[in-house]
Amino acid sequence: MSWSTTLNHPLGLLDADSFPFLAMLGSDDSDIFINGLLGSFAAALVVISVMVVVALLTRYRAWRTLWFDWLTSADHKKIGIMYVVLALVMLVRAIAEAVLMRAQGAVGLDGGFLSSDHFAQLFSTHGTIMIFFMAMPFLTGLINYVVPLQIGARDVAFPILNSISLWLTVAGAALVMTSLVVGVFSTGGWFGYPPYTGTLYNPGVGVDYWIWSLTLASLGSTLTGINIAVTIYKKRAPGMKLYYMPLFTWTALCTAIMMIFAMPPLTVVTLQLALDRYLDFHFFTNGLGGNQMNFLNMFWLFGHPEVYILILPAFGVYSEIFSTFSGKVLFGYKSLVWATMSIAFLSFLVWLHHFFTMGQSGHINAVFGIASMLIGIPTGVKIYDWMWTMLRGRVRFSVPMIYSLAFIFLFVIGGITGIMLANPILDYQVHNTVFLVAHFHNMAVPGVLFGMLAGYTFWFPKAFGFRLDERWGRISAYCWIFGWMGAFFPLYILGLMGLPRRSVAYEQASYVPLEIVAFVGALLVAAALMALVIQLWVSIKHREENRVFVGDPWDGRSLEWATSAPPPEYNFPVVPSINDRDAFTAAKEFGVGYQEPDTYVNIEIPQNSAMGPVFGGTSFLLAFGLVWQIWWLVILTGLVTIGTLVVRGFQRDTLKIIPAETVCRAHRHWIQAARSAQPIKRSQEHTAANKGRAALETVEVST
Amino acid sequence: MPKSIMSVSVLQMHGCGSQQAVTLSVQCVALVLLSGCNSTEHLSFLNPQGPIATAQSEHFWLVVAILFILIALPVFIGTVWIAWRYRYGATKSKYVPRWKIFKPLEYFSWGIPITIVIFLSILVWEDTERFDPYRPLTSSTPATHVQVIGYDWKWLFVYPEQGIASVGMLAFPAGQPLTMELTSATVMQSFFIPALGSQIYAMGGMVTQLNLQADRPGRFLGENTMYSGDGFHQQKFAAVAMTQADFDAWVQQVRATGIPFDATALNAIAMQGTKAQLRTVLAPAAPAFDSNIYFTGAKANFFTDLVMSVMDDKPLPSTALAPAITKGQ
Amino acid sequence: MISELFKRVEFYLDARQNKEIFIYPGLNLGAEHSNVHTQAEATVFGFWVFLMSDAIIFGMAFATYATLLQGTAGSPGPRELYHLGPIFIETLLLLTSSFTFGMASIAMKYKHPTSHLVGWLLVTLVLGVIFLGMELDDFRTMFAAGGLPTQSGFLSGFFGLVPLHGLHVTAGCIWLVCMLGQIAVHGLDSETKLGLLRLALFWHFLDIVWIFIFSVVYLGGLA
Amino acid sequence: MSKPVTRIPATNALMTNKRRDFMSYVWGFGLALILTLVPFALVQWQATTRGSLLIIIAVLAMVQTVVHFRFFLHLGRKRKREDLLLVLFSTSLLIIMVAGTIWIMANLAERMTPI
Ligand code: HEA
Ligand code: HEA
Ligand code: CUA
Ligand SMILES: [Cu+2]
Repeated sequence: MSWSTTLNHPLGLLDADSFPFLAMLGSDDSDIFINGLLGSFAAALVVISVMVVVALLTRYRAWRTLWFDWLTSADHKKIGIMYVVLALVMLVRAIAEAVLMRAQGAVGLDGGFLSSDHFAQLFSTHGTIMIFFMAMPFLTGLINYVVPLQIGARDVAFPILNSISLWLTVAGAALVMTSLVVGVFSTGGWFGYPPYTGTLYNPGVGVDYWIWSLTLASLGSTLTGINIAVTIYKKRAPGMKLYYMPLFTWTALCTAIMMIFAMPPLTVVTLQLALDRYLDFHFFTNGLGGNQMNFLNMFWLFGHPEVYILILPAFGVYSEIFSTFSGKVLFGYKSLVWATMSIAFLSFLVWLHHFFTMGQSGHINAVFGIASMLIGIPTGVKIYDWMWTMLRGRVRFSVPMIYSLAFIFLFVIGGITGIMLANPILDYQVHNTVFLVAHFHNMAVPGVLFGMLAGYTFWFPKAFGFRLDERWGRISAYCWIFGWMGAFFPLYILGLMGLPRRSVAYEQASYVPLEIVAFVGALLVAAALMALVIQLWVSIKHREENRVFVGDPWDGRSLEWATSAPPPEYNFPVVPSINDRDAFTAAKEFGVGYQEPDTYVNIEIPQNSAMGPVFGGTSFLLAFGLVWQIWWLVILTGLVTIGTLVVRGFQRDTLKIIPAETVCRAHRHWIQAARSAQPIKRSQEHTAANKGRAALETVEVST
Repeated sequence: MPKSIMSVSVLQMHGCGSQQAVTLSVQCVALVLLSGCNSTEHLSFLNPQGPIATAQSEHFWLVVAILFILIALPVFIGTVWIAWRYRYGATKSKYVPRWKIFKPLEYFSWGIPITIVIFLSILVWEDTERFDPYRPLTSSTPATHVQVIGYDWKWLFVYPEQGIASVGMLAFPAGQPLTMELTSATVMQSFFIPALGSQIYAMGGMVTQLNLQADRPGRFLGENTMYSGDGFHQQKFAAVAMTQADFDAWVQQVRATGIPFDATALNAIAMQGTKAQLRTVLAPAAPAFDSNIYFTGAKANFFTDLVMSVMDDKPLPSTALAPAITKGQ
Repeated sequence: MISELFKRVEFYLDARQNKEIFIYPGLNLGAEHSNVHTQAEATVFGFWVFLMSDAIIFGMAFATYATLLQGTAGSPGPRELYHLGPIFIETLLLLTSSFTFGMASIAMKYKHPTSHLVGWLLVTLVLGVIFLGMELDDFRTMFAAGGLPTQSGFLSGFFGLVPLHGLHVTAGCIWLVCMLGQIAVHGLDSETKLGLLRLALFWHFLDIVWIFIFSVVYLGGLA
Repeated sequence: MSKPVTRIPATNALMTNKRRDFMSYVWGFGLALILTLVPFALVQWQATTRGSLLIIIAVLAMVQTVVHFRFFLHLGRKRKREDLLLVLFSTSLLIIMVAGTIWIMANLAERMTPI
């Protein structure tokens, strides 16, 4: 576009038709109207929620607090919480879409209420959001919150970079949300294969929204990966050997390494697609020497490691929970560590199993099929070692443990179907059917999300200082478990009955009963989410009697439990020194859990910085400008972004100091509370008596 | 007079009753669900209608049996038993909070999965090559040769040897191999007849191959499984295996009644739209004996010319199509 | 034997535990600041990790180029478009700039007068800019000969790879200017030193990428 | 090679270190020059067949990479071991990804060219 045309169209491609709401009003087709109504409703929800939030913030004069205490914060704990909040916001949208899709499925015999295009936008946004803007932020948030605490560090290695990663992810998420209000989203699914996503077949802005939101997310994740890996590698408390690290930290390390190496192929492949779309390159076109197969190849070079990026932190959570709630040390620690590392490495060797049916020769399929099955070995070791962890322990069936036990059952089923898919001969049959959809939801929900939910229940008291309501937690957990089974077991059978994924409607009456079961299951899942919200509400209401300031409500084993709940900004007044696994359990057993140090020192922590939010804002506008081809905006925000980096390079003195006295006062206060708190037995851990001090019960009992 | 197409479709059989004795009740329930017995079309490879699907079905049950009996069951029982026996408050079992390693259990944890994976790997290694979709099926009778082209949102089947083409119907003789070459005139698609066997992608400017066979006459669901746009879910077709005589009759029928496969026809096919929409465009010329659309005068070089034109991003050469003239050659 | 292997790996993994403190060549932060040293370790290690991630990006661009090599679709191919002469000179320029940056590192590490450091950095910058100019001229020649990226898969692969390196060099030059600015404003404080250290790694890394570009793309295309 | 640079170097150690660092760049520059000149010359004058040319170019590129890592980036067994491990690990993944891609795509291309 030349300068003159740019000036003629200061808003690029943007015009009144870009707003689906206006477009709907202009149309008299009833089908367009219904789908337009749904779309406008969703768009209105986005707009209204934003307005409500703005209004509330103004009403309670919370802007200052928000900006100084949260948005610009470089504290890993706050950043972690913001990641989780982002995940939850996005989750609401993605679940709503999931329920809509299942409702459509239930009435999808020869029709239904959704248009084909609308359905396609639903599965595309649902998949994109769930993977990139729900699961990834959720686990990144947990890692951010927990890992520095577990390794006895004051913060991550690069706090400001951490904030930038967060804001890049937020910008990506905001872009996806914007597509609801302005324009449309891609219909190409979460992996957007060309040439379908090329300009020839998809000239609109939908695919561009998808490309730039993914690019932002993948950049954010790469930086997060670097940050976490370096933190774990360089910032451990003195004495903490790699083999002393808690399992969650191990899985975080492996996940971080995978992010570092798996995100680049995604960045490359989306940018190449962008070049095809914007500058008429021929990377993936049908003609002129393009090679669409290479898109699949590179996408899955990222995509397969990605699914293990999702599952590994969940594995870490389960490891902590099995050990803590069995009141017992992890069985086979080294096996678990080596299994984690093997999974991470093997995950780079199997990407081809996502396109067994593209036509390559049998021996290639066989090699990658076998490589895929190999992953079953370390995964199995984990399952077995968790079982052995419970063996000879004392298992408490609290909410996190309910999730973990359900996880074992359902994950094994999902793993088995994974092994079946890894078998090329079988994959030729079930590829691209809803059998595959069942497989990956089996891994993503009982595998990843149950882990995230368990971790949420487990660490919530640490982060906010009070326990979550146990009863509503259980109700929610059972709804999740049975709802999930109802929603997805039918899909296995439907897949074997030949129903392709992404079908808005079907012609076989024999599908209907199972589709209805699946819809009911999805409703139960929605109920589970409601129960979760109620749980949060109830817990906040009763927060005073559920306070656990001392910080150790579950008789925890690793260092994050060795500080107050919530922890001080600097985590530990004195950096602990470690000489064993399960460092905090050891300390409690030696009776040195709550001791005062000899001296206190000044603590340096990073100052707040507006870098992150500024980066988020400019990169959002940059991406928005690219989507709508508003070139002046692109150039302007591009320059501001670079400028911010340059200016930051010139800054010095980015640390602030917390004086030793402040540290001392806070620490004494906490020790006082710990010493005066009644140590409670595990049978009382869900009662108001639990102030976060655990009684020593790990004594061998036999009969 | 050759049998009409209508009468051929009456031949479509109902395979469920005549299946080999199925004793396992689990399998039986699954079969009823899966085969779609209430419709005339076979939907699933679990009620296999050809050698490939049969092998896949056997493979499927073998793998399911191994994985569920050797892996899932022990884990399920073990987890329940352990979690209960070692619950908080239990008195009968020993509590050893520092018990963290026991070599035999470790060997077991690694050994069991390794053994099973080795076994499965042997299975995969041997069978993947054998069931390469490119591999022609051995048979005493010659293969029927069909060229498959994916359009938005319908499949075009070209019979180069017979000089005919169809949208919506893939007819072929039962009991002998069916050899297909596939390509796409548009986005990436995946061609799939579950009751007969493997699926394979069809891509622009490229040719993939697929070899299938039906054991006996029957009607099978055919589809595209790779999302391709608005009409994707309607991109279905009927794969119909016939006796040789019926097939010959069908070919004659198509030759006699099909519309010429010329530039007008091809332009209509290439437009985005489902089979039903295509019919409304071509309806004036198309006889209405069933819901499909048949063409005559398809040239043997059409397929290759089309692939090349997509590959070079050039219009189809005029020699690819017959000039719009004769009917039924 | 396996357990022996595990032990080895464990040993490597715990190399950090070794009491001996290693210092990056080119780094001299003043021994008294052990805090700064720990942070420097993390910063430089983090930058290494970033470079490795970037290496995968280049790897994918190379792999794409390789798969698109045959896709010339009737438009000009390597033999019509590549010219060895300018590439050879560009290679020498980059190589020399790596050497001059090395001299800058030495000047920084052994506390030569700041003017030496600045001088070497300026030479490096000039070499980098000349390289960029020549590369742009190459592209111009290619365009003139019909070698536009819109022409074929092969040319897309080329323009998805070589300019990617060029962009990195551009970023390196901008960064270098910023570092000169920081030296002017803050002198050689530890932050500036750390910045220069990372820039050095970046610069040498780009040189390695270039080895593969001239070998795979140009020499491979003309062999 | 000599011991790694330690925290508080003695003055004469400083001198030797400095000389060693300097020589490292000189050696690197010299070797790299040779390793560049040779393949360019071979290609310029088409010294052998295409096949062997390609092999020579590839081998020399590998060697030159090692030279750069060794002499410019100061990677070595006696130095920062973690960097070396990192680079080796990354290289192995890089090789898996690139070689895997080329293997798969070449096989596909072969099986999909229109007859
Ligand atoms: C992490 C990934 C993830 C998750 C969790 C889900 C969850 C769900 N998905 Fe999704 N889905 C995908 C990833 C995911 N999905 C992907 C990648 C696709 C493919 C898209 C494509 O085709 O390109 C897809 C496609 C997809 C389809 C389209 C199928 C088709 O192709 O025909 C459908 C249809 O019904 C569906 C349904 C559901 C349902 C009912 C759930 C439900 O299970 C919802 C479950 C509930 C939750 C997810 C909530 C979890 C809650 C928490 C974690 C709360 C934590 C709370 C607190 C801390 C307070 N999904
Ligand atoms: C968190 C996510 C997650 C996880 C953990 C997994 C785990 C596995 N996945 Fe899955 N997968 C996805 C998410 C996930 N997957 C997604 C999102 C897709 C589709 C994307 C799309 O197309 O949209 C997909 C698709 C997918 C395919 C492609 C299918 C196709 O497109 O046709 C394949 C094929 O091999 C596969 C295999 C496997 C295997 C072998 C495992 C293994 O890791 C499972 C290992 C676990 C066990 C085996 C169970 C426990 C083990 C034991 C108790 C021990 C004994 C076991 C043995 C000896 C076997 N997956
Ligand atoms: Cu070539 Cu698909
Ligand atoms: Cu996978």
